[in-house]
Amino acid sequence: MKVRPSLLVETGARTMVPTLLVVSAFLLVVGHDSPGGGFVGGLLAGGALLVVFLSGGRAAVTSMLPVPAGAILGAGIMTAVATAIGGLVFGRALLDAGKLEIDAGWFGSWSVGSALLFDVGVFLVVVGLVSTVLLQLGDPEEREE
Amino acid sequence: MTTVVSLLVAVPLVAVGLALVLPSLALRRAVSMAASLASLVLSVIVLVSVDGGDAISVAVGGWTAPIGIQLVADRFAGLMLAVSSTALFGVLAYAVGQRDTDDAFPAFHATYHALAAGVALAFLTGDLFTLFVAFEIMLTASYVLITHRSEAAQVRSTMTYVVVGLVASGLFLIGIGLAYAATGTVNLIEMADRLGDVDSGTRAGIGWLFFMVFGIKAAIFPLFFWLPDSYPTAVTPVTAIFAGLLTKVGVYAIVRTQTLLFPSDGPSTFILIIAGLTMVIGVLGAIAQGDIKRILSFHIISQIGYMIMGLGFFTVAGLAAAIVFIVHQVIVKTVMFLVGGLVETSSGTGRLRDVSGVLHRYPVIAVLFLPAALSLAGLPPFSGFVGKLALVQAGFSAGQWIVVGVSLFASILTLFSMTKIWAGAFWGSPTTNLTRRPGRAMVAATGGLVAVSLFIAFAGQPLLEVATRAAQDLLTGGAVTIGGS
Amino acid sequence: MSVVLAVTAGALVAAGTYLLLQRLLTRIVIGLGLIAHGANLVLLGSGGPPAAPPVIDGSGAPISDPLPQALVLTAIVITFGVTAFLLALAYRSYLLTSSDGVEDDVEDRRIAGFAGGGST
Amino acid sequence: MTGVLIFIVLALVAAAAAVAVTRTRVTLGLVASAPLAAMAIWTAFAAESDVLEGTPLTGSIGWLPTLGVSFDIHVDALSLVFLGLISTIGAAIAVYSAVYLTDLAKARRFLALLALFAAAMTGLVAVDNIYGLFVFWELTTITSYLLIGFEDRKGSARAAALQAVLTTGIGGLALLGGLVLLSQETATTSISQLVANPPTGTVGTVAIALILIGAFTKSAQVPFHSWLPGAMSAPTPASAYLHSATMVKAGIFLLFRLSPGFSTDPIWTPVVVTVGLITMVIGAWRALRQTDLKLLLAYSTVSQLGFITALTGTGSPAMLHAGLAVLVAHALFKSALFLTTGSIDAIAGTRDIRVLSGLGRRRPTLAAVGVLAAASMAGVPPLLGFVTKEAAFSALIDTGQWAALAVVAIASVATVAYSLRYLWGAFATKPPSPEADPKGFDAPVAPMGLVLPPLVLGVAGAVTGLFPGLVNRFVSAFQPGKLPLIPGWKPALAVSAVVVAAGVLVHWHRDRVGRTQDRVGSLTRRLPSGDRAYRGAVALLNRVADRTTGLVQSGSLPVYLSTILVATVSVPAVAWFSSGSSVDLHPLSVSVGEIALAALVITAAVAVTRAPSRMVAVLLLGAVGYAIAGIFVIYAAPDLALTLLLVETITVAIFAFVLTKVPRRFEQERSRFFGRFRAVLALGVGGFVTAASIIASRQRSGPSDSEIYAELAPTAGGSNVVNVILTDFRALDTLGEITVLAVAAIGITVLVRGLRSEPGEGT
Repeated sequence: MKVRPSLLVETGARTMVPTLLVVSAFLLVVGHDSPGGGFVGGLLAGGALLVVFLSGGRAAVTSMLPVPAGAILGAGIMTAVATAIGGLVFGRALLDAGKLEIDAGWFGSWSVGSALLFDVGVFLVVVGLVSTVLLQLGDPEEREE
Repeated sequence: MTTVVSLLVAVPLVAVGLALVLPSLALRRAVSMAASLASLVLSVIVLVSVDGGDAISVAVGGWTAPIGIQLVADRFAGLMLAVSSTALFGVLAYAVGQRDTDDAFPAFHATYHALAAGVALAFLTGDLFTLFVAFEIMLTASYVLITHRSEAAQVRSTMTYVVVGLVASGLFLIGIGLAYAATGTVNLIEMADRLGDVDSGTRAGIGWLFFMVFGIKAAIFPLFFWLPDSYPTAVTPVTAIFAGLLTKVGVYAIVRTQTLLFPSDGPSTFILIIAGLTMVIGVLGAIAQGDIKRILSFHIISQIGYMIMGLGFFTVAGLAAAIVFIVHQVIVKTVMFLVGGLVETSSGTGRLRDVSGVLHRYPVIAVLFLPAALSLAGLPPFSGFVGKLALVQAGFSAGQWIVVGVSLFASILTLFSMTKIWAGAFWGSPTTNLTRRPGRAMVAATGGLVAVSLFIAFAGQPLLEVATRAAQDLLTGGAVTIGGS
Repeated sequence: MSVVLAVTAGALVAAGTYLLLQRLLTRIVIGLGLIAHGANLVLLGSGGPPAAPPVIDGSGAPISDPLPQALVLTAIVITFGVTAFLLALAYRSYLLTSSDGVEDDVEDRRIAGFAGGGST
Repeated sequence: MTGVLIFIVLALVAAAAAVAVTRTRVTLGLVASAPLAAMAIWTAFAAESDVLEGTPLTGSIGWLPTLGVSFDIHVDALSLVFLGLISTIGAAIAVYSAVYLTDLAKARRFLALLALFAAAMTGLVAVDNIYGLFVFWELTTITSYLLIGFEDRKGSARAAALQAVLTTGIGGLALLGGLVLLSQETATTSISQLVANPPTGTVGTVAIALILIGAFTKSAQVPFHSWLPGAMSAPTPASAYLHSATMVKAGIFLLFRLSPGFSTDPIWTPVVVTVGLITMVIGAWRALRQTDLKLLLAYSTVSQLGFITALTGTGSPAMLHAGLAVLVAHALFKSALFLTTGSIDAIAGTRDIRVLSGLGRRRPTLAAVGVLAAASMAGVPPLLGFVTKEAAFSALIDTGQWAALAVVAIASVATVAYSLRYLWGAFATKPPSPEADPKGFDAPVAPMGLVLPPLVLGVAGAVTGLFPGLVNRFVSAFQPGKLPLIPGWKPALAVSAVVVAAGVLVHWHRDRVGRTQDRVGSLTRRLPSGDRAYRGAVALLNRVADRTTGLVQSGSLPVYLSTILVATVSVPAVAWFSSGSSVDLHPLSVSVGEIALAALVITAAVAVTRAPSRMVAVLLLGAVGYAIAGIFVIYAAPDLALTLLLVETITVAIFAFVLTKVPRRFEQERSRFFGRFRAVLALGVGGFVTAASIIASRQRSGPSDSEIYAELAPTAGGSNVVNVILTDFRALDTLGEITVLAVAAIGITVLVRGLRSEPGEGT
């Protein structure tokens, strides 16, 4: 299946991708209270990458990622592990959730828990995995030895 | 102490993260070795602590069980952690000493510590689903490690290995579903309690399903076929740590679930039959092989039979013997594969047909091989003898003459195949392919583990005592309660 | 668990098993996917009959058992990761052997050949 | 006192390590023999204490008290006899070996093994704990394996070592089984207590039978004897040590130890006496036919071991006394003869009787040693061999064992004959024969080191013959008895005289005897022999191993998976349904939507199995996933539904990428039969899952743990309970899960890009 991005696909992608990314970020943040969360958010962001890949190929995905996929994975794991041992550092249990209250004026009062940070780690790992898959398995012919 | 137990899971995970982001190999090596050493020290601290007092229970996230996940370090888990982190450290030292393993595969250290994290979590978790997750971490890491060289042989063997592993995972998940359906909990202690209300048929069905599912991982008869086809194709450090640890995690899971969830009040004939067949078919497989690593792979299976036999007696003595045997096997099996690797390094082959006379060219390899091989064959005064004698005595006390006779028969066959390696590879005129002197670091790492195996024999009595207390905990289920620490 | 769900799970596992016992890795991967679906349904069904979604909205209506849902979610994502790995394996296998078939172990066949008295 | 002994044993172990770095031959011999010499001196001192009056030296080193394993030292008169032999003969052989083995590296390795072996043997005879004894027993097995296979570049040496280790190894396991039985039956692990209160009943008899198997294999009794002649491929000093004073005597030692108590068991006396006598006769018969001096000595050893074994059978003090005396004599003359043979080999380059000629005239000293030792073996006065054999005859006559006496006498005739054959073969000047190789005559003069040790041992046999009190002091402390040089005009003397005369006659007519032996040999060739049984067993074992492995280890993934699935499902299924769980299908609350989606899922799943091409199969898999997402919606699981939809979409995309490389259509599967089996198996597994799920879920008696989650979720700061579980209550699972994902990503990178890449790296 040779990917031949048409103009239509490209235009579609150009409008779709930002939307998908915003929705994915939204799902990540609201996950604690309504359907969503790190997995769903990460997978949706992965879906956005898929769209990018289909329209622009590997190069487009690479240019869109700020860092290599391996670093995203590492950062995700580190974030999650850091929140996990955060509890230990503060003399509590492993993975004990902490909380930070933010009063943001007319935006309302938000409480950012370590659970959200943890979910960000999850999000990053999922994104890292999907981008690895796309970069490695997508369009394999390009890399014939 | 709860912090220390938590760290046993956290340290390897931190190492995974660091190994993924650190840019240079030297840094990765340093972090990796440091993390492995830290785990070793921590696990010994935990073992000493739980043996001296009560089991340690950690409510992860501050949520007491059954709301949150409970980590439980009792004597059995403590012993397994201590011995497995020793093996993990030794093999890591060997791999770093070998240089080409992690040089050719930059993510080796991340994957290796993921494996270590999975193993530690499997030993510590008091939660059935977390056990599943632990298995998945460990297995996925093992899938990656075994493909390491991704040549045709690895890919082919990895297929068998991965597919069988995934089938087992699927069945495990179904088992969890059934257990949750019947009891409404995944916390092991809570489940043990509630299984009392479940009718005997359902309990037996779920119990045997878990036995068989873990049996695939533990490589018991007739579920072991995948093992000898896949293990030998990996690079030496990978095969060695698989051989030392992975099947034993399966055995651990069997022992844990069978004693806690599905206790039997007398010897289990079915388990003993499985044990006997595993010993004999495994060792016959070893005799049929002509390659060092394949011979050793079949021995893994055969020796699993001994452990299962100890469980099958369902007595304190039997279980204690099984635990001692597991502890000894983790080290000795790891060492044997490392020595096999040294032979391969020196000659470029592990085929007995193609290499001989190692004793004359590189006597140090022979000196490392002998105590390990004799230990494997259960000869005194080496570590295997302690476990074997304990098993034989326990079997006779339980009146199980036949299976004990079978185990003695299997052990002479084990000796036979050890002499096959010795006479084939070490004796004889040195072959011309013996040209590469194995590196000092590799020899030192192997030697260190040989020393540990000798130490296990030397400290056989304290080990037996700890194992007996661990077995009492397991059979009376008294040591751990929900939420307690 | 509802009989419908149990039958569906069983059918998925059966179809998966059927595909699993073949030599083509693509079929095997699909089979494993079906078995994973079946297992997920068993796990989901173990929570009992459905009720309201487990999102607390203050209405106080009874909610579905959330724990199996969380466990299934974990299982789905793990399966996703491992399936991707298996596909990479199939791809590699094809690069190496121009087939995604799972061949028999060479060494085993050699020994079986000894036993049968045949030469290999 | 025992502390010193422990120190000496440790010194032997240290010596084993030390010789590995020793650079000269002289220090080599010194380092290896010094601890043994010290032990000999220690034995002499110990004899001056109360040991010979019946007060054993004791001490203890614990090892595994839980299992009853400890090294309780118990040195009594019997131990002292063995310690004396181990140390004096060992020291002589250590000196000899340092000269005999011309290659320094070999000599180092050999003496290291010899020292370890001596240490093991010392422990064996000095402990009172059955498991302690077993530990040393197996150590002698291991070290003797390495010694027998010492010339490991020769295939014959490797094969002989294997035969020895397997035979004695099986015996060792039988012994272990017997010892465990014994200790559990009698609740003690002390040998002296066991002898004081021997086991009774069937279990006791079974235990004793197992122990006897152990002793017989070690002491090369028929039918386990055939490893011993094979073990002659070891360097001659090793043979001299292993087969005169030590390894083979370990089994005999055990018989001596246990006989005073265990001979009350109904099987002990008949079995031990019969086996011993048969071995004595067969060994002697075979010895008469040998043309290799060393093999002659090997069969002679088998025969003598049978003799001693038979003497331990009745448990009567007189017999045991005579037996131990014979053992001492045998150790001295046999080690001297082996060493002499080694010297002959070193001088003449051969041990073949048909080749050697005229050596006696050229090497008179060596010949004298040979004569001294062989005469002792033949029982010629005034040597120790004569004195002790007289004691044995007397004991047999006094206890009225006429049948046994007759057998022993006949075998003794053969002993005299093969002793003469040895001397004639080694030293006589014979008419030139076609095989004769004259090169041996010009061999260099043997160094003193090759003559002195056998000379010392031979002279020791003469001195102790003249002054038998030296030996009897020890032997009679074990069991009372007399050992006179001049027995007086007793029937035993007449027996000796007849035996010697007949033996000379047999040697005189050696050609005729040889022809008779060949005729008998051709008749008995078809009879089962120990050697053939061993070969047959090993061949059978290899065949069974190949067959079994070929059968179970098919190498085929579908076969493996079928076996695994059948086993994993049928075992719980049988357990489940055999205990009569009833399937209860009552209240079913099913929605129409659920049925419709279920039908969709099942249809798509079945269609996948029939899909003609990979792409169709993948799309159908996606359809299954979407339909299941629908079921998730019905089951009020919005997070699951969302997740699955996204996962399925991405999965299908990945499949599509990969499938671009693989042929579109499925290749035909090969076997039709297997297809049908597959369907049956699939239905079985699926049926099990369905039935088990239904039954298991009817078992729930109380609410699940999740009841609490709804209450706690708000306090944990979230209202989506599933998400709170994933990120808080059970965040550890999630942490594990993302580790799996990261590792999978690493794996994908490695598989696709090869090793030299970071995960996700790529351009």
